Amino acid sequence: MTTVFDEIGILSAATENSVIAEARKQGKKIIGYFCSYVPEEIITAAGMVPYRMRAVEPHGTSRADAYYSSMNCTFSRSCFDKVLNGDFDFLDGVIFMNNCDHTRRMHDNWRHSGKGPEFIHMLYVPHVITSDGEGKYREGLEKLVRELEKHYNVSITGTALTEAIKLHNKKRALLRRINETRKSPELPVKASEMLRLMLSVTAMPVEHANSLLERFLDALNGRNVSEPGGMRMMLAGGCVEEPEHLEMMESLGAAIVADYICLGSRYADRDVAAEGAPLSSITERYYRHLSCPRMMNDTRRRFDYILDTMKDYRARALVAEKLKFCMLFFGETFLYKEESKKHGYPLLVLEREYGDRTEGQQKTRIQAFIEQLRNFD
Amino acid sequence: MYYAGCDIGSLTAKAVILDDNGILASSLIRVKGTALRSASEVMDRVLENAGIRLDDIALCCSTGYGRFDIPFSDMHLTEISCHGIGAHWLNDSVRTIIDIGGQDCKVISLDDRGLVAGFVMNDKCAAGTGRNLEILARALNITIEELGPLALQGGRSQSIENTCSIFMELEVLRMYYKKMPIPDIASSITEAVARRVMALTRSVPINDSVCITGGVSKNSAVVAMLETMIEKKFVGLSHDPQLAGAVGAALYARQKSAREHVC
Amino acid sequence: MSSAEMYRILLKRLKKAESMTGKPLLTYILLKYIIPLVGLVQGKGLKSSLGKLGLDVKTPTDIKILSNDIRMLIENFEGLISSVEKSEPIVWAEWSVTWELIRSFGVQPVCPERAILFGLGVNKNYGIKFLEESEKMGYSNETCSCQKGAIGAYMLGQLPQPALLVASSHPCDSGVSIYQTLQYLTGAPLYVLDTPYWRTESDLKYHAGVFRGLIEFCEDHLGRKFDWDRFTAAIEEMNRANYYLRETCEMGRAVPLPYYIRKLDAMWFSQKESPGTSLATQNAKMIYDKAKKNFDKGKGVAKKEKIRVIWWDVPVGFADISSWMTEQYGAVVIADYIGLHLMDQIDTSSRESILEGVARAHIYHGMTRQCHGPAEFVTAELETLINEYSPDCFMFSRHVGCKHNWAIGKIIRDVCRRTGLPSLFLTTDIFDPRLASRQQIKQEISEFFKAEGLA
Amino acid sequence: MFAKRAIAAGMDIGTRFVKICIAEGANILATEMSAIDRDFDRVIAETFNAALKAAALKEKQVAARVATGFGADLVRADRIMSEPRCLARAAAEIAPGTRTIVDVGALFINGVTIDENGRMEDSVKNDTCASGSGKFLEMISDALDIPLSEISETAARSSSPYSLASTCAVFAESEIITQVNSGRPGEDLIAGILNSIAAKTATLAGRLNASGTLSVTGGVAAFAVFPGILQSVTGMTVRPLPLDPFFCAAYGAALYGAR
Ligand SMILES: Nc1ncnc2c1ncn2[C@@H]1O[C@H](COP(=O)(O)OP(=O)(O)O)[C@@H](O)[C@H]1O
Ligand SMILES: Nc1ncnc2c1ncn2[C@@H]1O[C@H](COP(=O)(O)OP(=O)(O)O)[C@@H](O)[C@H]1O
Ligand code: SF4
Ligand code: SF4
Ligand code: SF4
Repeated sequence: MTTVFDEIGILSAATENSVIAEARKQGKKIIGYFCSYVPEEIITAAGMVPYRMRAVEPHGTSRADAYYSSMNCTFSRSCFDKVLNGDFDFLDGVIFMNNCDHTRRMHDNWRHSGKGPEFIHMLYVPHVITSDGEGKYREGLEKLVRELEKHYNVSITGTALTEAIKLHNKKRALLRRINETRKSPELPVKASEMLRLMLSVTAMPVEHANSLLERFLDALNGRNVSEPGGMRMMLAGGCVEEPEHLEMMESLGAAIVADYICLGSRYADRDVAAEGAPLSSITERYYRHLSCPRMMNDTRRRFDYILDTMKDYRARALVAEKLKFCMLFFGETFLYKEESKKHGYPLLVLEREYGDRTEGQQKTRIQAFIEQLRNFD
Repeated sequence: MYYAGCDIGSLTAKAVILDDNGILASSLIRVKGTALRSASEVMDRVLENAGIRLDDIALCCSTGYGRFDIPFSDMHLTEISCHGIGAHWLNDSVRTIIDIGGQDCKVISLDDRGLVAGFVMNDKCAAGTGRNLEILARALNITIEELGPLALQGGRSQSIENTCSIFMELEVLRMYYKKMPIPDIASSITEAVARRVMALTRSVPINDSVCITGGVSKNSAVVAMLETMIEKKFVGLSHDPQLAGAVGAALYARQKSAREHVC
Repeated sequence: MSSAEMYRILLKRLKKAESMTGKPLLTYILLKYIIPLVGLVQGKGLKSSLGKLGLDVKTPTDIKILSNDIRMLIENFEGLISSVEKSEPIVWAEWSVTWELIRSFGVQPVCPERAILFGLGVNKNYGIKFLEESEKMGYSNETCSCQKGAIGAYMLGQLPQPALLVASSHPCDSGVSIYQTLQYLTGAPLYVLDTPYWRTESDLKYHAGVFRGLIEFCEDHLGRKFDWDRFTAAIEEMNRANYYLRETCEMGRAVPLPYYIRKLDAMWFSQKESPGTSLATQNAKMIYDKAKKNFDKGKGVAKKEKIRVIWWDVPVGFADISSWMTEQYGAVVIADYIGLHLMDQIDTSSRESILEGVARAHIYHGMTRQCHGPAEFVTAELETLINEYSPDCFMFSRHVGCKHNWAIGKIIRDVCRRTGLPSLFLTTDIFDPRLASRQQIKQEISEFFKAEGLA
Repeated sequence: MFAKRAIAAGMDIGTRFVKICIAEGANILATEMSAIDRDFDRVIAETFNAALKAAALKEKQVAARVATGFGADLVRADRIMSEPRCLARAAAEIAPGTRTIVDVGALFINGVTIDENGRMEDSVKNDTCASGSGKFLEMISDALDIPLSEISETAARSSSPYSLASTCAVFAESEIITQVNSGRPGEDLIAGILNSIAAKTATLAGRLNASGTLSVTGGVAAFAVFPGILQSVTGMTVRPLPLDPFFCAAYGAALYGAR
């Protein structure tokens, strides 16, 4: 009989999974969004389904390379190649934000290509966390709400937002409890399975996601996937979105117990305050949740999160990944080297390209790193 | 008791058999179609040299690219750890290893116990590897064995700018067509490949006693060029450096079985 | 390399150059007539290094402009070296930030991204050492060379320790990433001028507030009061210079082209070196007067103007390429990212109006104005130039650091295709000579002109 | 002073062959090709004289020499033009309306797109990691004792072409040599190499935003089977230009000389 692990295996591998297809049959609109500063609550409150954009089932980058170039991030190029290939035609709208040079230009290239959908929105998010900045971010969210209401002639009411906040807080709480289980010496869930779970629950209506998360949490008790000699490690990186890549690392003895990746524990960091005006609480949570390297005055908090999490989850080492040409995570991994010297934790930095299957040298690097850690035992 | 180490590289397969007091026999062949065929052939060869049979081997450890699917090996270890253990055993003063094989180039630093303290390796590019030397030698219609000695006779070498081996081949063709003396071209080649290797070592400290392993250690000109660039002499190893990986693997198998017996 | 050694070396040379260009007329005659006759090695050295800087010298006014530039550089370097020696605070400010604001605290600003330019100014290998130092620490070769240069220069002690850092969140990820790294390595506090994506009224209001925050931040951390009077005077001086520069650029529509782009590019730099002093305004006026004279007489800078070029994005570090193009093919550059000055006058009637004007200037600053925000900012400016400045072709240097430019290759190519404008796409690094050499770029440009039947 | 249409010589100095084309305006008078070896200057001179003889011309009648290709700067010529520009110029002359050309030579694949009024638009020069392996095809067919003239039928006989793993041409060679040593059937290897060259050509064409018909030139296009393989890999209609594939670049250079 299919377990919840088989279920997320199928859901995470599909660009348009069966739950999305079902929601569309019931007339629900699907809104794609790009990253962690776009509040899912607003989309849910509008009666639509938030769909975190991804590049699963990639076809390479040759079509996108006509717009981009060989000097651009392969995740953006693989994602845009799927756009040109029609893989995202099921979307009713897309919400971009000014996250990095490569994906903000996809907002331009998408409109230039003339591909649908009609509603292609750019949300402005400041690059700093300040009180003025929060006001500016709030202004951006109000504009997003107005334009959603106008384009789809729906009304995003206070009660709808409050209801959505409750549902999404539940989703985050479930994810946090699942993550907590990874502290136990008998590791109940692998990082590749967590990534498959995240790819699934960020591409379905929140109610469906919550029931899936509950079943997933139940399936964890008594489960033990840890292998003898497995090395407990933490994974940090930008667009780490390929479960097969994590499976390769796990097959070499890496027991990844914690992470700081966009589609990881950051997604469930802190709830939206239940009291107060809903849009203000949403603004406050999304603006001040654990940031990513685009926030220029929040570096120390990110590094402390990594130190505390490694202690909390008893991770022996940090594996940091960046995609070629990603300046945001290049700077971050550059500073991980300084941090690892200062705080004395072993660090392995890997540079990859999205969809790169020739993993010969990567395997040697990871296995040699683990052998090195075992020598110290 | 006999222990075996089997290093299936990208171009050559190496095997070594140890007994309790040292290296009993070794073998080296060019790789075959699959890792499995290379491993079985190189093992048959070394067993023959040692005059023993496969079941006499207590434990066998495999390493190198083809380390994973070898039925007769009991464990596998990366070539980085194996080169570390092997080189240290062959000369315990060694603290840094520059391993230049067919398809990769690694720099490994060891702590005083001979354990790997850090390493760096090239990504999937042929520049600064044994293959790089081979295609440049072919452009001059000379064999890889002749490249080293010829380069040592070479006088002023012309620097080859490009980092891609294919482009380097082009620059060599230009020199060749313009009748530059073969020894001078040969020394330009070894200088360029040595510079690629040095570019890799910049991020790893090369402390006092450093040795060179892998097949390119047989290229006397590359060895001499690297020594001038790192301003240090390579320390010698008591056995053929190209076999350092296989020796390390056999040692690991011996240590593993010693530990199993004890606990 | 002892600390700030680079600036001491350059200061010595600048002082010598100043003595030579002190009397414009005499130096003009020396360069024009005596050197070619007598073949003074020293003179030839000066001429070729001036040529490399693209400031080749044709008239006495050119020499006057050059001596003002040299004076501004000397003032700036002397200020820096004395701050280092007296260990007074130094503020690192990213190059699109208005330096007048920092100077109005009575402290010396330094632009870390320009360390590579000065390093290469000492000599080619001196500058390349900065790049190699950061590459040793893991920076790859397609990172922006001015960011890499800053890290390398600091690690080699060529950038004095900062009291605080002022960065801007635009135009690109390199800046967003490098200033977090510099803040970590130097330990100095960092203020970020967060820049909006568009240019609506509320965006400008928000950005003015960010500048007000900068003044408060500097007052707290430097423990010095902000001298509004000095700042206002500096802004008025800048307004005058910007007036002349904008008027000159408006004349770019004229055929033949009355101005010489390298002078306008040089103003983009010298406006930072010692802004607010009258020297920058004098230069702007001389450039304007020269262009106006040409404009009125219908005369061009090229003997026989044959090809009008739009050169994007930032001109390559080998500035002499544009003078080579003019001599070889009669090709003149109408505009590039930094030479096209479109600054508005800043209303200095109140502190509020000044801050809004400064915020607007920060957004409309050359190179950042085109690179941040949606692609429309890039294409709109290109289409205005195509419609109004009658170009014959378009060249895109595609500096490897600007990944956002690389990401809109087709959008820009489609503008050229739609308007039938022949286009050449290069691959360069504005400061790193190791990527595309001067020779390669000249070869590609010659082939382009011949193949398009322009030459 | 020159004849209405000056006589010009295009000299394509490839990594493997020198190709010379003498033309009067657009009309080809003679084409000569020979393998380059260490005696470079002699080979160039002999090939040039052979072309002159074939065109019954004296050297001074050739008004201009334009060199192209990897070794363009190693020969005496009035001007140098890059291969993509020469290919675009040749196509504009003999096959107007051509929009994309890929030239697959001994070591490199070059790509060029042309806009509707015949002007070169964008060119992808030798993208290192996607370098072609025409030369390596020769090497392997030599190791298998298969004459180059039989490459096409050999490839056609293959039922399961070998698929290459490594993207780097240098590593691809060692991979194939290992296969030769282990006795894999020659036709599978030859077909496998042709497929890998076609795949690399397709990625290059993709980066050129190529659509519609793809014209293919260069020595590898001389193998009759190659255009068909490229067609199945790219899904585009692939047609050689109406000229011997070896001489397209040289002809384009001659056209630049005639102007
Ligand atoms: N006798 C020799 N003289 C010079 N170089 C040699 C010799 N033998 C091997 N090599 C070099 O060593 C390389 C193979 O090294 P090796 O360590 O055996 O490769 P791997 O372990 O990766 O299979 C060849 O590419 C060649 O350049
Ligand atoms: N009859 C032939 N003889 C030799 N090579 C041929 C022949 N037919 C096709 N080829 C192919 O042509 C390639 C050389 O093509 P060419 O375009 O001349 O390369 P380049 O311009 O780099 O010299 C050879 O590597 C080979 O694969
Ligand atoms: S790293 Fe930051 S900007 Fe990039 S996708 Fe993740 S959250 Fe968005
Ligand atoms: S990996 Fe980096 S460059 Fe690529 S999309 Fe994510 S943040 Fe942007
Ligand atoms: S083709 Fe050149 S650059 Fe590419 S991997 Fe091979 S050697 Fe390196």
